[in-house]
Amino acid sequence: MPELTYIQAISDALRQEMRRDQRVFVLGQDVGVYGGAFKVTLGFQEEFGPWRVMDAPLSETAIVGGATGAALMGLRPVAEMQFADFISCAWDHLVTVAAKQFFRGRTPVPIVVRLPSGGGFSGGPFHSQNPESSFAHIPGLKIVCPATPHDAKGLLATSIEDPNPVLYFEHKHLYRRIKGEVPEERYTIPFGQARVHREGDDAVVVTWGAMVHTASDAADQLAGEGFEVEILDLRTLIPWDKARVLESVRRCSKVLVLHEDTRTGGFGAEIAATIAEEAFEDLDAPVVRIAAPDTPVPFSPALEKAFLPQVEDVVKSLQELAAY
Amino acid sequence: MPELTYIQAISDALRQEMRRDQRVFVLGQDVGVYGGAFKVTLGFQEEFGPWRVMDAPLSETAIVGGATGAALMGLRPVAEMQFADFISCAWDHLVTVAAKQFFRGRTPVPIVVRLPSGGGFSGGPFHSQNPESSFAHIPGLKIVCPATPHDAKGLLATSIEDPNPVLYFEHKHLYRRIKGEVPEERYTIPFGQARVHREGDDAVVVTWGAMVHTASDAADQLAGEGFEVEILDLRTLIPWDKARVLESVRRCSKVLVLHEDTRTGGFGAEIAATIAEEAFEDLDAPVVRIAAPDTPVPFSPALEKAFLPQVEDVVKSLQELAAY
Amino acid sequence: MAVREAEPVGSLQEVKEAGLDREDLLGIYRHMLITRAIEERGHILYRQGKIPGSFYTGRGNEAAAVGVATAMGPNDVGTPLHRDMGVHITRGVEPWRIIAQYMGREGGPTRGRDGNVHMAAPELGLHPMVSHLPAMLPVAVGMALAFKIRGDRRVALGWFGEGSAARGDAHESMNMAGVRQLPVVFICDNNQWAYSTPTYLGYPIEHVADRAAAYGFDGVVVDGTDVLAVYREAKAAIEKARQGGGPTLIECLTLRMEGHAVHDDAFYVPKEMFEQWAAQDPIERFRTWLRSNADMTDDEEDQITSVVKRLLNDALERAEESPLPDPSGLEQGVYASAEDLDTPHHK
Amino acid sequence: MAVREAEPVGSLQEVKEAGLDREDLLGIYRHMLITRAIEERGHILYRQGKIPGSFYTGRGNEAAAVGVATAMGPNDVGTPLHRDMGVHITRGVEPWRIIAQYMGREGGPTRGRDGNVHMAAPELGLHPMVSHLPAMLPVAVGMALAFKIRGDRRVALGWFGEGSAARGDAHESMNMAGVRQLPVVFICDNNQWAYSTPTYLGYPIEHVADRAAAYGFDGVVVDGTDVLAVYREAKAAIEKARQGGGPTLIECLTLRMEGHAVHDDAFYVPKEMFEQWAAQDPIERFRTWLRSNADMTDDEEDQITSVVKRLLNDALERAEESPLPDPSGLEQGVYASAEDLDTPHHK
Ligand SMILES: Cc1ncc(C[n+]2csc(CCOP(=O)(O)OP(=O)(O)O)c2C)c(N)n1
Ligand SMILES: Cc1ncc(C[n+]2csc(CCOP(=O)(O)OP(=O)(O)O)c2C)c(N)n1
Ligand SMILES: [Mg+2]
Ligand SMILES: [Mg+2]
Repeated sequence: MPELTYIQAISDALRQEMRRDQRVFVLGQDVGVYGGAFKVTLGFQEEFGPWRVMDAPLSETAIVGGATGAALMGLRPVAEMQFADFISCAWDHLVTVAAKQFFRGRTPVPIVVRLPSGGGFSGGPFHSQNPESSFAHIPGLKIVCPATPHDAKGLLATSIEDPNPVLYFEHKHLYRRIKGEVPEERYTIPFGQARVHREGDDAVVVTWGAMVHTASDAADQLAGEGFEVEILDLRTLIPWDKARVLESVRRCSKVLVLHEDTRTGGFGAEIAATIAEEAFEDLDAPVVRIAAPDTPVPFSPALEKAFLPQVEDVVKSLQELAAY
Repeated sequence: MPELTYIQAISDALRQEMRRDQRVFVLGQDVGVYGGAFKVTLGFQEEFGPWRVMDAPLSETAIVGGATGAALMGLRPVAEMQFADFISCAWDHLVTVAAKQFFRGRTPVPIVVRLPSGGGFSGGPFHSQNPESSFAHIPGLKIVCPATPHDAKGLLATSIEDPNPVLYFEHKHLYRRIKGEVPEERYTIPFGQARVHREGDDAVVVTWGAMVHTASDAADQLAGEGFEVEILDLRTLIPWDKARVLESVRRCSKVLVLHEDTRTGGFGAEIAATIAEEAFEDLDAPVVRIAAPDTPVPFSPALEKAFLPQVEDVVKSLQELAAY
Repeated sequence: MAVREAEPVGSLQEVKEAGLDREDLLGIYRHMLITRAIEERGHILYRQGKIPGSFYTGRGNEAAAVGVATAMGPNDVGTPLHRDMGVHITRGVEPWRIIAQYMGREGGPTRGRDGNVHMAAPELGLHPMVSHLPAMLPVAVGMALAFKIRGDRRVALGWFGEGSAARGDAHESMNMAGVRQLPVVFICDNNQWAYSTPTYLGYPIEHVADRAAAYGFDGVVVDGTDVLAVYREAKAAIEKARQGGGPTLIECLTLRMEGHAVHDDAFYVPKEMFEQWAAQDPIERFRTWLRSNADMTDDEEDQITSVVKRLLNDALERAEESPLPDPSGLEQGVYASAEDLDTPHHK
Repeated sequence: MAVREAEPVGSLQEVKEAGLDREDLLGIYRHMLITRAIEERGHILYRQGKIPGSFYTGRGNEAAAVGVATAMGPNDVGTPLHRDMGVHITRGVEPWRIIAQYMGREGGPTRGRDGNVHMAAPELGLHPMVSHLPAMLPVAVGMALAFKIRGDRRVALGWFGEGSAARGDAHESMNMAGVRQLPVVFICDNNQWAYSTPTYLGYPIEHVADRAAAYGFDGVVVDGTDVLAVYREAKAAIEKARQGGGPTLIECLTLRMEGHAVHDDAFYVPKEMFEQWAAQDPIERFRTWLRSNADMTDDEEDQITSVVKRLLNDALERAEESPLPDPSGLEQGVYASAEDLDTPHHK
């Protein structure tokens, strides 16, 4: 099986879907000759032509609204945002039109919006955000956040196949940092199934995206101390694998919810609240949350490091849980 | 002290602020001759002229972005959305510009956006939403949700005075349904201080907006059964009165978090998660949440009733807590 | 590419050349009558407390809506708005379903999930509006994009009001359509008021259609009370788009003959304005034309009138028989499953 | 109200009539040199790893930025973008603070909270751009609205690129400004590329300025490499706005002489295009003009060059002395308190 970076896995998966399904097309700024801001679609226009790999004007609303219209006519648009941050310019179209259309008219809106997200490289307040929590609150949208090349590929195929609007958050900081084995043949990964990134029985960390790797490093450190931490990678937030999370909570009795998005009202609150409500009797300690502080993402490396949850923060929190 | 409806209190407060402070002006669709979709600014244009009560084109982005610009130049804009639902069209301007401007440039953005929100009158999916949770997740914004005429007035004054972007959610279903004594003179109510709507020691309901009254009806029913429920009206979500909530939780040991917005990722999750983390040892039962189901707000009365949390739902949940 | 003001329509001969025979003309008249009748009936039902929420009509816009819809091809699609009941009627949405929609019944196109004219008939090429205006324009452009990508000879129509022309969605969609010369026709229902806002507070130029020049395509202003002129202009624009000629912006000038919605008495509209436009009521105007140009007889008129009356009575009866939706299904309807894609428009 | 193409600037006499004396001219030249020097220095620092994140320059846009900023009155305000370093320089932002900003130091205008040219100098009338383009246009319109409400004789300037002209924000802001005839001037930095996107994929008409007609005000296209022509047009538009004459849209035509940002080699820009525009480099062009029309001497040139060099060296030194921001203050900076309102621009 070839080893691919996370971004290669995304690119390969998208190409594969476009080859097998004529209805799939790509719409976004600079996706054509330039191959997209992160080069995910490099070479695509040569293979699929200018209409299936379409450079759009600087118009997030027209891109997402246009994708919705094309989907209603039977195509399978994959829209690209240059940075997840810019999806704020199409918020209304996702929330008002795409998310509610099936509920109202029973016409499915099978669109995928690819959203390069996350910090870690001094992108500053507008090129580093993780806006998945905002969308996870909107009924009608599905939220996908792969953490590995293997999941990135399988979940993209599932996203394109899904008959609903899917927001596919790809973490920029993983693009070239994470490699892994990825089958060449097509495969899908069902939504709503968490992945056990690491096994353990002493505590469970529930997380997703780049934080899976942060948690993993922290768990490795603690393994030396004889404290075995399970890491559950949710992979999709909507739907999220509540059953699997509760199972782990029951077994481990201590739980840390970790995410890179800001804390207040982040999706971690939903997970923690659910655990507190449904596994109350199984908890040996309070459900702890670690997340970014409630500020915009700062630019300066000194500040950004303080903003992003670090391995040390996770280690410390797990040690406190261990001692509880 | 005169008895005013909730909407009269808002209107009076706004007029009073405009009289005392030349910098305050109103911007929105049909706010002039028509007096606004709900007539809050009826007669204002005659008193303050067409520039301080300015009819805007159908342009939420220009309204909110324009308010931001005017605020940066020292004015105190109060923007009106016809329905809170339409703020989705200005999401980007609140989240990207207004919320982050002070953090980045240290220039305060003292704007208020008035947002008639909430369901209960067959407004359907686009005229009934409670989008406060989405905004409560965005650092830099403040979120105000009055439940009584007295608070509506005092909190509006505070909102206008506050040097930050404030989203003032006024619940449409309370407009003419709720009356109360409102002092004629100006007063402010500090943000971040919950109000005890009803006293009790057996359980606490943490809620805001129209649900305060739903909770109140439920508590009245249970009082007959000898179960005394405290109702905490948060009044503002950002900042929220964590200290007061934790105090009540410690005293009552049972807690129900109630809101009208949809459940998953709603602000109730933040409150429940915080309680579960910080008052874990004081809980005699899981923190229970009641909220609308994860669907758009349906139009048909039969469906809307099933969507909105009802007094019976709250009673049932409190009875379960009592029995826990 | 300056904006063009369309000539009024003259003789039967001219109309025949535009592709309408006498049957078609009587059909158009019937559609306009049904359109008005449904909205008038809705008004009564609303006052009787049988329609929850609010209630909007398109009185004065019947010719604009029916004229455009008549010009659409069978496989064309559109996203009509709250003044465009005539589009639904012309495309064949059954009146009883509309009344059921008004009433929040299971039999309405949204099964009580949404109200008013927020309704879909995808099998007839119609997709439901959202309240947020004019968010359906980018959607219509996306439909046109799908046709272009697939090489379908189909056209998408997107409606908007002169008020909502101010919103960014109008701009982004027209710009993208212009850049890509997509087969889309933009229809502006210019009824001179956006809620209480007059045109001069909404846009600073003479015609909304003037803006077509900013997007590299043609604009035309047509008298929206002249159903045949509307038809002619829409037909020309639609066929141009179908031939690869790109978008057109058609502005149909009318007056909103009632308040913004049922709660609004429109005190802010000058009385003379109502009087002036009442004198060119689109239905009466077309009736007169049919009598003098197409020899519509008393018998024919009576027959149409009674057909419409019967239709409406049946519709009301059937709508009232339709149950209120069952709340137990509410939460299941948010996400589509694979089978839901198994419809003609998703092939 | 068709778009007007501005004449190039001729003699010193003409320029004097436009209000610039010889000192002013040398000042403009110095500002252009500083602008370029800062960005060139930034480039080097970036390659040395001293600037984190990404890095953008406005090479080729120096005349457009400096020309417009020179025309602003002392109390006018603006929201310049990532190609408009010249505006910051002309308004008096100290170079060391800009380099500190690049480097994420405490001494930068955003104290390390933001990077690049995302910076504010409210005391100089400049407000920080956000990345989301062109979101600062509605903000600029709101500033103009404040002036109108208060009766201030001030003007707001809003910048945007030809690429971001496609976004709804451009439309909503121009429409509202047109309806209310607000004292705002829209400056389009048309550098012919939006990242890799050429103009014909961004908008379907000849000039962005053509769109002014859609909003009821004047549009003008000016050669953005001719600093004096830019100045003249900006001055006229600003004074017109100040007199109550409403908005103007000025399109400054240039070429983006580097990649979109430092990581982009601009392979998609035809070589001949770069060559052609290199031949009309704005700084060289103005230098030649100054030599032949204002008798700029070798001495004067040398002196300016060395002043700029010294300024840059000092700036770098001072920026490097500035500490990295202290993370402990991060969470306190999100919400303003009452005292933060106690600034001149909030009176
Ligand atoms: C984005 C948005 N803002 C506000 C409203 C509230 N609203 C409903 S209809 C209307 C006026 C629309 O005017 P116009 O576009 O001319 O259409 P008309 O109703 O006159 O047909 C307004 C402001 C809305 N529907 N959408
Ligand atoms: C809303 C939004 N979408 C996407 C981007 C990413 N982006 C940054 S600059 C740019 C090109 C902008 O082109 P133009 O407006 O012509 O300005 P230029 O960079 O050429 O000066 C793009 C697409 C952005 N900044 N904002
Ligand atoms: Mg109108
Ligand atoms: Mg450009």
